[in-house]
Amino acid sequence: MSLIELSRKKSPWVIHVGTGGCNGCDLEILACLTPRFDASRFGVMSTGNPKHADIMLVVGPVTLKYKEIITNLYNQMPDPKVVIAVGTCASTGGIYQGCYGHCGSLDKVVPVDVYIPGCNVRPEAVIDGLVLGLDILNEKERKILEEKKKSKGAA
Amino acid sequence: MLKILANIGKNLISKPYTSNYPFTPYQHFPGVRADVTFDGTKCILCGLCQRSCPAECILIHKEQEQIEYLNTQCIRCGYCVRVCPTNAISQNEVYTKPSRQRLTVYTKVTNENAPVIKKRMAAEAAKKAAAEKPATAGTGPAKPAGEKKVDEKKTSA
Amino acid sequence: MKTTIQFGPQHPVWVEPLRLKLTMDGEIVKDCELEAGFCHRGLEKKFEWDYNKGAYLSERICGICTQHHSTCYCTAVEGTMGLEIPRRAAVIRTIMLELERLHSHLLAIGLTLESIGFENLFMLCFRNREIVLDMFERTTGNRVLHGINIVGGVIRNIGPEMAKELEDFCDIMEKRCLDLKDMILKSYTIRERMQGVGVMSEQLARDLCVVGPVARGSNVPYDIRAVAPYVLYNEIKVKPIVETSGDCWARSVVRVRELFQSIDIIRQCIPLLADAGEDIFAKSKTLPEKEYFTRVEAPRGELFYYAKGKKSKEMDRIKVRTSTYGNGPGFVPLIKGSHLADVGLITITFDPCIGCFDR
Amino acid sequence: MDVKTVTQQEMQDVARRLRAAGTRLITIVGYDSGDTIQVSYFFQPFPEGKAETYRVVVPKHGGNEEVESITPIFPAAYIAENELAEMFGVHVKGVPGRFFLHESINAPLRRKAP
Repeated sequence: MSLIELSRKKSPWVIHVGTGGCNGCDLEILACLTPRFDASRFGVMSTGNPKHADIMLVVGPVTLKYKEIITNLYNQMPDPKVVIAVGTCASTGGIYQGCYGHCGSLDKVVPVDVYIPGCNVRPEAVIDGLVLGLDILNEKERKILEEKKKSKGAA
Repeated sequence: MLKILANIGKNLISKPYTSNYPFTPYQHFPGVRADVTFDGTKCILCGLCQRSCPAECILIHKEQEQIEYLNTQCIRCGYCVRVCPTNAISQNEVYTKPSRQRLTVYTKVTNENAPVIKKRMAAEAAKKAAAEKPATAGTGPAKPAGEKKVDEKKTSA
Repeated sequence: MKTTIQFGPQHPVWVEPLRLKLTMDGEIVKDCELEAGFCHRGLEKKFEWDYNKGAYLSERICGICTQHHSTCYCTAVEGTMGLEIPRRAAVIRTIMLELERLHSHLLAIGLTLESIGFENLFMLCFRNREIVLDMFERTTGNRVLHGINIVGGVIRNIGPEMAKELEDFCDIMEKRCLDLKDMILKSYTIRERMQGVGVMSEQLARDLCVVGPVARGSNVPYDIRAVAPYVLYNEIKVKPIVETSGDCWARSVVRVRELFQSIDIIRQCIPLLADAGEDIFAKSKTLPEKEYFTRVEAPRGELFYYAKGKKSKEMDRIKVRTSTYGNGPGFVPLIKGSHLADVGLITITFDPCIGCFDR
Repeated sequence: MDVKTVTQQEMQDVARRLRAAGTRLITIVGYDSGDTIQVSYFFQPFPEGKAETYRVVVPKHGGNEEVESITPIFPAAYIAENELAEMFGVHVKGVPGRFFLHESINAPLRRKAP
């Protein structure tokens, strides 16, 4: 295990993106990072910069105006990256089904790895989702390393 | 200064405030709202929950005699529990675990008092009575009762 | 030399998306342009819907003031039907409203402190907030979106045991809030950072018709609980809390002082539960047909719902005017002429809720 | 809820009178009844008094309706008038008329004439 892989496993940095739901799940993510459900125990740190982030936590249905921005954020994140749809709205659209102002669930815009159902999600569920997201992150990392080895061997 | 010392002493003795969640079991208060479960032995397939659900997450298939519940789309409001005339819907207290796919739960309805099933059984009985000789084929649908199944939702909203 | 800075939509200060286009001259903001609509989902169209489902939809306009939204919606729809809710339901609604004000103000104070880099007190605010959320989980069944308000009353009762627990909760909360108040008001650092920043004069506050703690921080005693009393505020008299200086400090102090006001109101409500009758739900015999409007004092200010029925289960028109909608025009004149470092602080003391603003 | 129906010109005078008396503007509500667009103005006298409602009825002319702006009198009306313009597809004089909506959506709350 390389040093980078180890550090990534031990300390994933998350970026929190609110795309226009109610703020319920936003608050629960904040509650996750604060004393009661301290996610920093696993080295999770919230960052405002997508270029430093490994995991993207997305809240809310993707509104039409935000569609472009969230693809930009996704493209700015370095590989390997994991997208977690937090809450019902981000996963499927939830109660906002059929509103004209948004383009439905998150997976129509960017590929989603983990769905956390719940309206609003409990902080425990967010922690569970982060743990599941870490596994996926490691899988992706390994895949990238194998591909690199293969290309090196071919050369 | 003395106050600070007292505070430090108190904090040294007291337990940590942080809940140790993934290593200790999940704790909650009674009456917490989470996803719902359908009781196939009580449901009469009236379709009231489907019409009243704000998030359109319950689909009643009358022909297949089963209830499709889109767990990921449910908003846990509990309105279906209140409107159900036969108390066939109950609300769980433990949240749904995160998953890699969207969750859909199918419930098979086996209540013999449901009008649709009564009609079918009456029709079957009539068929049986009308044609005694040819053996009737099994008409039961493929999925057994209460089976949980994970699959991708096919149609988009 | 003039430069243009895009502040947002994804910015660490705000949880939610909002864009400010700042034209800078050195460190000073010369011009500011507000762009909203990143959260616009089109809920007013969606509200042309079954009025029972609308209560759940109105809750999901904003996750921080859910109870205020659904109370306001339910009162408006009850008005169109001419329905009066039972007294016990009114008491329960009032308790929930005040609990929600507590948690919203703690959140706002915490975020303000975080934006000036005071992480410790931010964590302490959130720690205190968790007690309120626990109380919510016990009484309503969910931490943030409560879902107990329906048209005609509430669906969960507060029994005598829960009332006793609420009393204990008030004692604990008051103690913790006193600690918090001491720490904030006596802190030299916080005062020096926030005093004199983003001053909104009384005249400007009156001109722009700002609402809530923003108006009360600028010496405008505008509080719907006192001006146009709703549910139980006819009996429980509320005196608006006013600060005179109108800067970021004044707005924060108003919020700190309102914590104690809320605790006091909850204390006054608990004895009313004992002799309030057993009914918590009144079934309506008519369908919504008239037009009606209600106002509620949400944690961020005045919240307005206009409802119009058409003698069927579907509503004809629901208009939502939220408190950030009223405070929105106030951003721009305050930001003009301030330093770039203060932009985040000024906007966060308005306690912006973009989910409300855009709907 | 009692509503006073006024013409557009009277509304300007009413707004000026209320502004001089220190009244607060709550909001502007639009409503499409099919063949007319009703614009209701809600005011709250301050520090005390009952809320007042004034209504202007604008007949529909296929998207060319014009509403007089009260933003010069009440600066607080800016967002509300923008919203009125973009939601109902009317022209409010002197406001840009696009604040919340994405470019691809036009006048979502406007109904078809019966």
